[in-house]
Amino acid sequence: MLPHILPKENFDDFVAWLMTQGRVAAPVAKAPNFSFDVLVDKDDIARIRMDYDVTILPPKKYLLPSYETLLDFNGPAPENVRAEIDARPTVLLGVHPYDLHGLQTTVAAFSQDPADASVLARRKATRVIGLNIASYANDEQFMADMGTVDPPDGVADLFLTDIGDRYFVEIGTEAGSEMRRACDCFRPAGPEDHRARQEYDERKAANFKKRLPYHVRYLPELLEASYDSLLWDAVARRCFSCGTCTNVCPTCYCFDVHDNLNIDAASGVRERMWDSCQLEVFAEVAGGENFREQTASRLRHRMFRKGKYILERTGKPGCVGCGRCSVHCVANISILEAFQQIAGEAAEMHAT
Amino acid sequence: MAEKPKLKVSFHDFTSCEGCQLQFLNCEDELLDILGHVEIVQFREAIDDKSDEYDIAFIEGAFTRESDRARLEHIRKCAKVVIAFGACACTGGLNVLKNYRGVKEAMRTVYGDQADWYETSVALPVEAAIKVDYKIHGCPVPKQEILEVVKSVVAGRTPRIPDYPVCVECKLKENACLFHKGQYCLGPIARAGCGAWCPSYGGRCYACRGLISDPNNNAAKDVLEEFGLTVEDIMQEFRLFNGVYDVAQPPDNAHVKSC
Amino acid sequence: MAKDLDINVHHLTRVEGHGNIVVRAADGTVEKCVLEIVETPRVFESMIEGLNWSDTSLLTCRICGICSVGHTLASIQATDNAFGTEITEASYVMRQIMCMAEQMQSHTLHVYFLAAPDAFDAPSVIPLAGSHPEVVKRALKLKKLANTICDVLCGRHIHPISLRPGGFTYLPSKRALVGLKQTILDCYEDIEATVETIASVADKFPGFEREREDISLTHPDEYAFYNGRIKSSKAGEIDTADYEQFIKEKCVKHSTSKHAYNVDESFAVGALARFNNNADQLNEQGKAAAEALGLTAPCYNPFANNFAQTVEIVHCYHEALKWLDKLIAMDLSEADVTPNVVPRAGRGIGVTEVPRGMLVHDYTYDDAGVCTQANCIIPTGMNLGNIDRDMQTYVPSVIDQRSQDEIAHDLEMMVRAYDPCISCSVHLLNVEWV
Amino acid sequence: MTQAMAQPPAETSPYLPRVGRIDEVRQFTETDKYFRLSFADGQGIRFLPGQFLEVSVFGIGEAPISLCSAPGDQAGVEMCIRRIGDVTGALHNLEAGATVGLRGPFGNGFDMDEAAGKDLLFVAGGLGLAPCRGFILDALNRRDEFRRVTILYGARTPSDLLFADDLKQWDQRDDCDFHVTVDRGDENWTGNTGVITTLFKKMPKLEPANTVAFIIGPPIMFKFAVLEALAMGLRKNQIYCSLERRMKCGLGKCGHCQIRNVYVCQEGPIFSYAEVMRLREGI
Ligand SMILES: Cc1cc2nc3c(=O)[nH]c(=O)nc-3n(C[C@H](O)[C@H](O)[C@H](O)COP(=O)(O)OP(=O)(O)OC[C@H]3O[C@@H](n4cnc5c(N)ncnc54)[C@H](O)[C@@H]3O)c2cc1C
Ligand code: SF4
Ligand code: SF4
Ligand code: SF4
Repeated sequence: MLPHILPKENFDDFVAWLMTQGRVAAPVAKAPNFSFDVLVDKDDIARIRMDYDVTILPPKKYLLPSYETLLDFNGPAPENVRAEIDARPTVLLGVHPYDLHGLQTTVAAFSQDPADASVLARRKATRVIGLNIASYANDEQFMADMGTVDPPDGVADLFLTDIGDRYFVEIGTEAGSEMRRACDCFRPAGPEDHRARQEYDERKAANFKKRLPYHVRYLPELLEASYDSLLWDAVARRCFSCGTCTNVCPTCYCFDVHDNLNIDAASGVRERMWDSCQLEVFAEVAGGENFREQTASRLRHRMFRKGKYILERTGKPGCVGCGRCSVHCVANISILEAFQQIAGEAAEMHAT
Repeated sequence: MAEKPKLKVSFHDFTSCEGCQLQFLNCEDELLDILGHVEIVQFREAIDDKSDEYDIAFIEGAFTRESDRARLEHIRKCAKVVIAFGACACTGGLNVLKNYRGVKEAMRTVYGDQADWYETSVALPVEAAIKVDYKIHGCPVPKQEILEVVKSVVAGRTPRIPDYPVCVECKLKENACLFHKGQYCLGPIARAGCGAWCPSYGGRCYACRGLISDPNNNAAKDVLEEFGLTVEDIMQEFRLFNGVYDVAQPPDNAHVKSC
Repeated sequence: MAKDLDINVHHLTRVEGHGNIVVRAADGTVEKCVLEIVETPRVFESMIEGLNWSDTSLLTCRICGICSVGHTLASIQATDNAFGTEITEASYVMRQIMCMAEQMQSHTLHVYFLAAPDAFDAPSVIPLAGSHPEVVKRALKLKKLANTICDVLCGRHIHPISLRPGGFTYLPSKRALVGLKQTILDCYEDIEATVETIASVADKFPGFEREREDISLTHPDEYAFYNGRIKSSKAGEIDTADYEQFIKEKCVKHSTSKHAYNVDESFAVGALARFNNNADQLNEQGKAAAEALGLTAPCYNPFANNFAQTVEIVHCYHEALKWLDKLIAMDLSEADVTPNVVPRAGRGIGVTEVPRGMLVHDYTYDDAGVCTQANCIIPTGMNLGNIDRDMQTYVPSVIDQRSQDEIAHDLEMMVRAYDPCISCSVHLLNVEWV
Repeated sequence: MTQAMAQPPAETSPYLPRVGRIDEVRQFTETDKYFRLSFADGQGIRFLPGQFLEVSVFGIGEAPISLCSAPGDQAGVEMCIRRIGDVTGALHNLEAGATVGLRGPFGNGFDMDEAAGKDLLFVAGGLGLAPCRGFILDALNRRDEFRRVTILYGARTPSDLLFADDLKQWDQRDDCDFHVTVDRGDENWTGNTGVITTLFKKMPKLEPANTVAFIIGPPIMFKFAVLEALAMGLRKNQIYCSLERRMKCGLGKCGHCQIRNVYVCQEGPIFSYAEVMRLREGI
């Protein structure tokens, strides 16, 4: 599918057209940060910030909302229980490559047998328009190491690269190609456009320096080797166990389920909400036994999920190197730094 | 299932601003429904009846004078479920600030030579006098938690009252963190359940809902100190709502400060 | 027929805070007739001292949950004045709207929940929900309206969050403001109906008058709430900085709250005092409401305070709309309201009208912005002497016509008409002793 | 060892439970009740020993409960539930005729075919007898396929003993060896007293290389019983246990039951001791 051009002067029309296809979520300012937000009306197009660096929460929230109704019931008997999946047509606009990878990991996790119907139904109802990045947004990012600088195949329907007064549009899926045909904002890309796109890539290659002292393929093993390292205890001394790192992570998906009652104390809904393995009670069972009582064991669990477990289970990266967890951590705990340190830790552990 | 008799609910106030009782009345959308399912037998702020027959007693306000003890014990005797309602009742709230000033001196500042006309002592949580079954934290209490507790007690289950930090809810709201704006915040050690109310409106969290049961105080000190705050500054922040606890000790094993 | 009375209404209901009415009469002569305040002393002033400027309003708004927006407004005015902070036009307009919402919220609560049951002969608003559901639903709707205004502008009504010295820490989106305007417009008929409801029960309020001194703010351009100069109906106008000239306080044994006096032994503040002092400046709709209720200035019937409150609900509703239109037209960005406070040593006085009357916060800060001295004078405290005096005049006038129970009921109504906020009044201070 | 769960059609929510009707409730002990349930849709259920259901009382919540009846294709199921919190408390308040929500079966379970031709050793402590009972019933139903069958069961006091009818039956059968002990006896107790490991001395000798052991009970009992089994000469991969974790979905998603890279609700709850050791965070 040949690439096209979206002139920036057509951008507003393009978004307006997208809004006829479903609710559109796009990056907007949330000073001093950014966030994905649903555009309510055409006036909101002016709020879109295609120059955003990185959002607080990843676009995962549109596949796995922080609160979601799984069932609604009417009294304690299961006869009056209904499950309705809210899967509204949605367009995610301006998703950076690392977040495209994040969406891919989320979908992979929820597709595993037994699959989770609601996440998959929402994925099916969602169109994704990616947006290229030319450089790191901060010192905590390490997408070059995690292989998430470029978009994964088949996630973005359209993928935009900013080449001055226009976007270079790559078409990633059949649905993308239909969008290109149905919306008259595009024109075919010419030689000039291709050259500009090439130059963008060259700049990109120069900007994205690797930040880990080893190849990422060794990450799972290095982690395993550092299982007993005191590193985790040392880092945990600063950790508040506040769950910020997992809440902002594009590849975290742990959740809690609970019943929410109406005032009659009989009818209500069963809800799912994001949970965090960093919270103290996460692995506590009735009766009080807690299988990850120590902050250090929870912190290590997260690092292992990110660098090893999710990858092992889904085949997709459990960390996309977006740096959100580290940037938002009040205690400045950096996953990049931890991943850098384990190489030395592993070497030491094995020397003895 | 046979129609259960309506639970009887009562409200009692001690030393407080009565905002938490008002917060109950502020559940405008639910109020008439609530009244369909429970019977309010005592609510001095809004009704005349006074009854000693109640199942659930909401106690608002701190315990600040010995002569209130008998009233509290009476409520405990009458009620099946006693709920400490709001920061003043749960932790003594900001009334505790006066403990630090020395109660005698505080009274003298206000009432001068006539200070001895009035009775008062240190401010303490209701728990210092009687056992409480549940605590609805906050200054003021969040509406959703009032409803959660009322509904849970009626349904016979344990109310879900969070024991994790305010940051959790703050991130779910996608607020820009105050630390990012160069300010600071007690969110990482304060008990959630308010929906990160203050940070959502640009204010820092003062931990009005008390601390989580196992806060990492070392981290709190380290981090706040990195923001140029001394231990004394931090103590003052804590004290506004949690003066009853020594900052070094989490609520569970904290000794109650007396002056 | 000379009569004995022994009335002791213990823990008066449907008022905020704890008070007892005590009347003793032998042979037709009243020996004792007072409102005892038995609320625990809260010593707020002593707690404010030592606090950083950024925390003072957070503490003082907790003097009272019912008028916590009012306390916040007085407190941040005091802090702004102490530091010479200028607030932006946008912040000023937002504060005005908050101020209007505060009166509406509290007056609605008072008129519908606390006073109306008396007029409808119900023991409380709860049975009223059965007998007059439309009245209760309307009350809840109007109360919610005021709460919604506060929620949108500063996070919540009780202990507001973003209403801070120097401005606001949060700016609602234009969309939220436009939505709020619609919510306000949706209550238009409920406001009209409120006047009708109160007018329909007007005859239930006893006719009783006692001439008195009224004190309130006054402002050259508007019916004063947010700011202005202090006006006494008997002693003229002074600057707010000179408030001590009019408000003198003394301790009395039967009350943990102090009593205030000026020209007379006592004076009145509150809705009726404001109405008496500034009725000409009500907006059109407010004037129309006063006419519908047959209220004309000056009115010395304390029971008529409920009418004045109703008039103010109408006035504030329309003022809030006017200010909100202005705010929407301003097209703001966050920077237009962000506080910019530079602390410095000094004393600042904030005086504002809260639902129950004039409220004074007076702080002195050192150059680090730490409060070294504080004084708060609460309207209920100012009214207490006047309440005693009204009761002492009323009881002898009816002692021969009404039974003990009826008199007790009348006195409860009278006290309630003042809407005393007892939790507020037992707060603090450094007083001039008399 | 793994049994694939029938994948629900993509449109149906895996959280929507089936309706289960309580046919019988019996009080076992002060805290434990026995429940027999059938499915309102008339369709039965197929499961392996060691698998569990998610049981719902709407408005209160959901809890994982082991199936303790004989596995295979069944019209109904049996469970033994200890009142310990909200959901279990609400279940205890239900009577025969009431309905509950049932999801599952979940978990790997254990196919007893794998133990065919071997000596079987069942060691159950306290409520651990509930999951263990499924294995025992399966073994006894297909008695010919196995060699010696030994059952050791320990409870705290005589009044804590579960499934009294079964115990009597097992005791009377001569094709299995059944031993029971209590930590503290009472005046009527004539049997063994002492912790469960004391029973190991009373049982007949098994052929260690040809034995499969199932040790199910609280972690502390598990640790000591494993030592005994290892001392008998069993290897780590011949010993199986059932792990308890908090669970919110049963689908290997919510993360609560995760031990390292393993989800107990999917790859467990039945693990070999070798696997538990490899996981390091298992017990
Ligand atoms: C595979 C498996 C099989 C089981 N089989 C049986 C069986 O056969 N019989 C039996 O009696 N039990 C069994 N259990 C244990 C049983 O599931 C728990 O006892 C049960 O979940 C308790 O639920 P509850 O609502 O009664 O307890 P509660 O303590 O009220 O717990 C309520 C809910 O909150 C969660 N929770 C627990 N602690 C906390 C906390 N500190 N903070 C927040 N939430 C918390 C729980 O996970 C639960 O979902 C089994 C458990 C597993 C994992
Ligand atoms: S672990 Fe941190 S860096 Fe990695 S994807 Fe999650 S938030 Fe981004
Ligand atoms: S603003 Fe406060 S509550 Fe919110 S994330 Fe930051 S520290 Fe936590
Ligand atoms: S954010 Fe903090 S101070 Fe504000 S309501 Fe919540 S717990 Fe209280």
